[in-house]
Amino acid sequence: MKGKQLIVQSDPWQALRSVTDARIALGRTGVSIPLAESLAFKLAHANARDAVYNLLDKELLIEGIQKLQHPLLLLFSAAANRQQYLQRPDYGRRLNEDSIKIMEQEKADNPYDICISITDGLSATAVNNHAMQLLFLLMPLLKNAGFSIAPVCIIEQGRVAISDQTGQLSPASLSLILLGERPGLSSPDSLGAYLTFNPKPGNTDVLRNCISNIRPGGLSFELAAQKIFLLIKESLRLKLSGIQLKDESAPSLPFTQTKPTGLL
Amino acid sequence: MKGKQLIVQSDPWQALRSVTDARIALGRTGVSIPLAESLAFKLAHANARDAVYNLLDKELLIEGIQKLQHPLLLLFSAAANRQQYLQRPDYGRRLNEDSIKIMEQEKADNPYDICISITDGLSATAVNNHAMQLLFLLMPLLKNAGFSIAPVCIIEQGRVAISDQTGQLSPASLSLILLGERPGLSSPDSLGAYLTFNPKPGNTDVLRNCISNIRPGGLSFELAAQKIFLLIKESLRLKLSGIQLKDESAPSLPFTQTKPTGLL
Amino acid sequence: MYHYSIKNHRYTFIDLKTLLAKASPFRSGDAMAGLNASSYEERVAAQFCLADIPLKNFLSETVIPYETDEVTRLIIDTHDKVAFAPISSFTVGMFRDWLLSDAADNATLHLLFKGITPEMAAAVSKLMRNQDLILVAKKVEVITRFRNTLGLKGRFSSRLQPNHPTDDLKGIAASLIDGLLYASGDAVIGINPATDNPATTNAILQMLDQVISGFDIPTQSCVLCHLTTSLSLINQNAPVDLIFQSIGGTELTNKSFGVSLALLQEAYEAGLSLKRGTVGNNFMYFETGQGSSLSANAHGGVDQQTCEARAYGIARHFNPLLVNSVVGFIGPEYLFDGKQITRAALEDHFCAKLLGLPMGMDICYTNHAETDQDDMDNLLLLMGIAGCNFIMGVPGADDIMLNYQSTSFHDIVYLRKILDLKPAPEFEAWLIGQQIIDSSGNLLPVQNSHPLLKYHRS
Amino acid sequence: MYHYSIKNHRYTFIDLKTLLAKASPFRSGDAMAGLNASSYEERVAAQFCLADIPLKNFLSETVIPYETDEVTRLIIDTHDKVAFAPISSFTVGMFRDWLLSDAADNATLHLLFKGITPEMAAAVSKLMRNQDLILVAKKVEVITRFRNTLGLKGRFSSRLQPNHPTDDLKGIAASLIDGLLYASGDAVIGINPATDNPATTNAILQMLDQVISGFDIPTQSCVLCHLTTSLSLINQNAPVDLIFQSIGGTELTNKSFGVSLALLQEAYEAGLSLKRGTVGNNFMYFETGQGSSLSANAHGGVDQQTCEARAYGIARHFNPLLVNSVVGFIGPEYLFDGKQITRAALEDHFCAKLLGLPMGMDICYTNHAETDQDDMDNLLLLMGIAGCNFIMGVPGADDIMLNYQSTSFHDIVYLRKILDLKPAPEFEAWLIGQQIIDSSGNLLPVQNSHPLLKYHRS
Ligand code: B12
Ligand code: B12
Repeated sequence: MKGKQLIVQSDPWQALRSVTDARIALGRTGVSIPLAESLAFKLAHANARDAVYNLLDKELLIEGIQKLQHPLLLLFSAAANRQQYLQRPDYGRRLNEDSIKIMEQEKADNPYDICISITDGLSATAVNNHAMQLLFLLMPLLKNAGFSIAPVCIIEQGRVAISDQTGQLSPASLSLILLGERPGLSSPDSLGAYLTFNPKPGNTDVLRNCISNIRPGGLSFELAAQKIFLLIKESLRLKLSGIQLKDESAPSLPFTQTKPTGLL
Repeated sequence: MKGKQLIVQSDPWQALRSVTDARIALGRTGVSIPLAESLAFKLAHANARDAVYNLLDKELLIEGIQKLQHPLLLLFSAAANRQQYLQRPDYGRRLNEDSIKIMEQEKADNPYDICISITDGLSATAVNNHAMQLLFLLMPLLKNAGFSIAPVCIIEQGRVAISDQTGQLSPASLSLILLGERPGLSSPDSLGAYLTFNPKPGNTDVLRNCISNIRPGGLSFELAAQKIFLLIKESLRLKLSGIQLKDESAPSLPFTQTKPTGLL
Repeated sequence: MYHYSIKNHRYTFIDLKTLLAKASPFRSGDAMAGLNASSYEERVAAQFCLADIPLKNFLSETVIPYETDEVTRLIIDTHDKVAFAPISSFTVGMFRDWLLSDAADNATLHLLFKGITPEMAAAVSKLMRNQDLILVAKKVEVITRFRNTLGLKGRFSSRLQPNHPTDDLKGIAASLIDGLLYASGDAVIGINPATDNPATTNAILQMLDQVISGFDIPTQSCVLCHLTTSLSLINQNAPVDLIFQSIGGTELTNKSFGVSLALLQEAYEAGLSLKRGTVGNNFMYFETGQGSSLSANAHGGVDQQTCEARAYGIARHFNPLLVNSVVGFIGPEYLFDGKQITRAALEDHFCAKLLGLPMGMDICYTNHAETDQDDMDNLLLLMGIAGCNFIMGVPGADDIMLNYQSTSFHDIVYLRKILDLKPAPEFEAWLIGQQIIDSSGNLLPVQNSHPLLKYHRS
Repeated sequence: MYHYSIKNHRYTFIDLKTLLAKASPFRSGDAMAGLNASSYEERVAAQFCLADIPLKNFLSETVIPYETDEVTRLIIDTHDKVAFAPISSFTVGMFRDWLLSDAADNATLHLLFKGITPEMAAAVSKLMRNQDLILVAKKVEVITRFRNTLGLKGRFSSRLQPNHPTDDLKGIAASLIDGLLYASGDAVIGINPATDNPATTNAILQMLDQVISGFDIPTQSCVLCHLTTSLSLINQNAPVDLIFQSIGGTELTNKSFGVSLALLQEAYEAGLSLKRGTVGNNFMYFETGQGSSLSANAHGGVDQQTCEARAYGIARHFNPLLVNSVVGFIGPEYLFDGKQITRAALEDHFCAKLLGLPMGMDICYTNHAETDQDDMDNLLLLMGIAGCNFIMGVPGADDIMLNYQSTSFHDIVYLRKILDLKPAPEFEAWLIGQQIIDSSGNLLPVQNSHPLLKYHRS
């Protein structure tokens, strides 16, 4: 699209683009977004829609967890396929019959401290790209702190609340789930982590804590692992999670380092 | 909906409703159609949408044509089901393989004058309710005039242009098809008749004539039969149909009798 | 041969018409014809690719051969190079950006009309979101005149459509009066006859003429019979105001409709001699609609929206008073649901305005389509804001002869009220004089003694 | 037990909540909950039936028991009998007709607000087509004030939403400046924090406070953290302008969100003491959205639109500055496609206005929904005409933290231009003073030396 500079009025704050992935300084023609930006947006939309339908790379996860020398279980939610998953979140919140049987067979006599689940959620890409990187950092922290960890549950077509069931069936005092957040235009691969103390079906979100936007352009793996670790420690100590458990870690320095000095 | 008269401003020309089924003199509230009328419209829409999915009553048609002591063929278009019929008009315009075979087996050595087809079109209800009534009037007219008539083709999931194929395969000099017009809110059962001289696949609508709105609230069966008969006679005489064949019958008196005298 | 690569995938489009088709938003007709992009990404690739095509390429690469199609010949032969000059160096993408810029105002666009071909308009529309289509169309004011002035900014007109399944004159008159008392009918009082019987058509024309002259209504009538029927009626001195015809974007489509450019020209010339207009002499009325070419198997591999734009290329040649697309009328085979109908309506209106046409819209749907009154309500507002010249007025939105739902008289009053639009000025004055509306445009309560009501009773 | 017969079929609805659910236009959430009508005809039967129910029945037959739900108790206990008197003899159907009549003007409706319960509003909305929802909502002018005046007729405001995935202050500031230079931000500068870390929230609040006071912007800030976080920050004397919370229409929904009426009241009282507003003291900001109750399995058999209206019943108790539904945000499980999102947005806006709320709309969608920018363009115009108080302003419509698409700064400028709407008056004056817009509202070219740009660089 050569020559567009003649028509499009560009914004003199292009430099600000370096501090955010947000679509700023787009310029305009009349009051409208210039075509180049408008088409870029559409392409991102096409790609984000595809991301919703990507599949979990189970081999990769299995390999990774084996590297961590940790046992694992392969499970399915009650959602038979992607189409149903999207339309029936209630199915994504519980295991299917076979998976319940598997978990019941593997049920431990003494409760673990922590049950970790991994599921595709709305972006298998996020899980494929980031879940193991996070786990490589988090697992050692948890193990060094002496927490006992149930076999990792790898679940297809799961939602956050399925961790209530995996946590209860392990059984474990606390359930952590890593899953793909809904894909965004600029971030089709954002990972979310949710933790619940005393997991059991019927819990609502008020009893959970959430760490979101885990990905290279968002919360770094190091910081995410730190945050999750601290929250888990606090949760197990206070024997609660959710609204009463605040993330009181210092405002994570790496962010505020970049604050616009003129502004503060 | 009692008490609505307090709110709704009614139109003082209710009497005009006697001369048309059109939704006139609805009154208004502000600038809007009163609720009673608005809901009546929705109900009609619900019913019209159902009409699209009604099925052809083949028994009824077979019985009727047997009463006329005329042979018939039972055929299918290439549209496998209603869903496909709606989305692929091209399939509805040709017979399926089996039907072609049937027609080829029955093919006459000498061409008939006329091939008559009946198909559901967009309203099987129209065909179920009216096709035989029309045929009971039309057939005798045609036979008395000495025209030879091919076995009647009863076709499921057909469009107008399928009559090119039935006409050619009979073979016949002229093809007439009766089918359900798209269902309207006030007339879910309107029958249409289309005739084509020298029928053959590839003909377009310019080569056809159409008599539409055949139903009790529209063109009466008597007049429709008359009109079709006259057009067929002219078509076979002039050896053409379509744009060059005009319906030059006098402006059908039963309509103009009711003309508003004050106006003319 | 055109290419565009996204990441590692190189998309290829064998020619311009394929590129245009693949750059089109999804619609069922193109899918039936096998012309649509096979993925969302391919569609966007086609749009990126199309954005870089110079506009002047459209003058050398025709979508349907010049040799075999008279519509193509009309488009190419009447293309105005001088008008085209200011945009001759633009690509399609630049054209889109320019149309949205403040430089592209009404006056500038008027000078450009004849330099834009239908295919250029179709191409640029494919790069636009709905918002863009509305914004640009709204800039263009296309004014036409016969017995009143249509298309002025701040005005919004309607075709009164009092159809009846047996062409019963009393039935037609009842709907006509209903419509007039609801302030409809400034674009035209236009009736689709149920039969193609010329005598019936004549009888309707006579009645309309008497109402219009009897009540001195500054509007025009039309019976939407086939052009050939109108021609023969003109020869019989029937009171023909407007000459109607459905047209499509290819020679073959028109052939399936029983018309040709020569026949249209003949009708146009016959109309010229009538001089029945009072404030102007635009007297042709055309209807179009996406899907008609495909339905007649006459699309030649061109997507339905581009075919549609080509029909406008014909229309503008005959200085029409009115043009409208019957957007949801042809059926779900071509436009499946409310979303497709809405998009098509905005495209059609935009392309027609960009080519300089007095564009209206039959905002409508059939009962086999996946849509309802709510979708039409939305589209109604969009068209009103986009500056559409007119829509249909059908009693209660239910056409009891054509068997589909269009817009009601109430819809028109609603739209005028909510967007503060007025009828055509001459018609507005007449409505005020008849005490149908007040000077602010509000409907007045109608007395039982209103002359229009007395007339019908007599 | 309610009945309605169509032809030979007698439809039965066991109670009011079932009747309401079956009278609802189709949407995926109600279908998932098994509450929807099983055929189009049954839906229309339910609407006919609902039309004849007296409004006063809603005061005796609650959809969720008074005994077990504090929201029901709030609704019933705060119902104003005097305000209700003028419509106390109406059925739902008569109410619909009356709302559309000229008698129901802005002043009359204001007197009525407290006499209308959320369920009455939901019920009447189910009898309305989109056109009706727009027409009635447009009549109502709900004005609120903090540091500027929001909701005036002819005005249209926006929440500037400069989210960042790591709450990076420099990143937030970049989007903030982008938005201000595109004339956004009069409703609020509202940031969703990525983390629930109170210290981070505080840091953002400090920055926003400095920008607002540094540039003397007549607007307010908000960090959309959980209410309990806001409360603790108020105790730490953080510069909290508005107090935000997501709410739902049942006690259990709110419980799942970690709030209750008592907690909301506590926050409201804490806010009252702050007195940071200059021209008024509406300081609560609520977000809602159809589907949240069902998602939390807290709907109690009530359809999602009625649940939503009940959330407004809570909101109006706290004199909010801003309320908006996040209509397409919760996902296709609840609103499947553009059609459902559009209808829900119009319903939500209508019901909220009918209950007297300063309603805005997050016109938005997620990437797993069947919709796109074109649908949002349409909805944008509809909301603008309906008189929606504000929408979101997100850079390029792409929220890089919440991962969904909302409206862009450009969209807001477009809407103001095409519908001739202005920002809130105090903010408009500021924009003119900053040479961001001229006195007609047109964007001015921004100089590289603009103070806002200099500030970010420093
Ligand atoms: C849909 C429709 C159209 C569509 C057809 C495209 C499509 N893909 O469906 C469009 C908009 C293109 C159209 C155009 C015209 N139509 Co038309 N159309 C109809 C309508 C509303 C419904 C038809 C229907 O339900 N068919 C049943 C289905 C199941 O069959 P189908 O195979 O899918 O449909 C075919 C026929 O309907 C045919 N067709 C459509 N219109 C006409 C008109 C004539 C004269 C012929 C021979 C065939 C024909 O086209 C379709 C595709 O082949 C009827 C009204 C009614 N109540 O029936 C008017 C109607 C049939 N059309 C009519 C007219 C006059 C026309 C035009 C001649 C108008 C003009 N002046 O140009 C044109 C040209 C038609 C042609 N020669 O091709 C008249 C016919 C009057 C008469 N007795 O002769 C009718 C009755 C409406 C009216 N009173 O105005 N039409
Ligand atoms: C969708 C969504 C919602 C929806 C959830 C309903 C639904 N059916 O999906 C609604 C609008 C109701 C919502 C509400 C809130 N949300 Co929310 N939400 C999101 C969002 C955009 C996507 C979540 C996702 O993709 N999940 C993955 C899918 C596959 O899992 P799922 O099982 O289908 O979804 C469940 C979880 O997402 C959960 N959930 C949603 N939000 C929150 C917030 C918290 C704190 C918890 C524990 C759980 C939770 O609800 C869903 C149903 O159980 C994220 C942003 C992001 N980038 O992830 C923010 C996000 C998770 N929400 C957030 C917040 C703050 C809230 C609120 C607390 C806001 C408020 N002040 O009231 C409320 C209340 C949440 C609660 N306790 O129930 C924050 C969490 C910050 C943090 N680190 O704690 C996030 C990161 C966005 C943000 N920064 O504002 N939210």
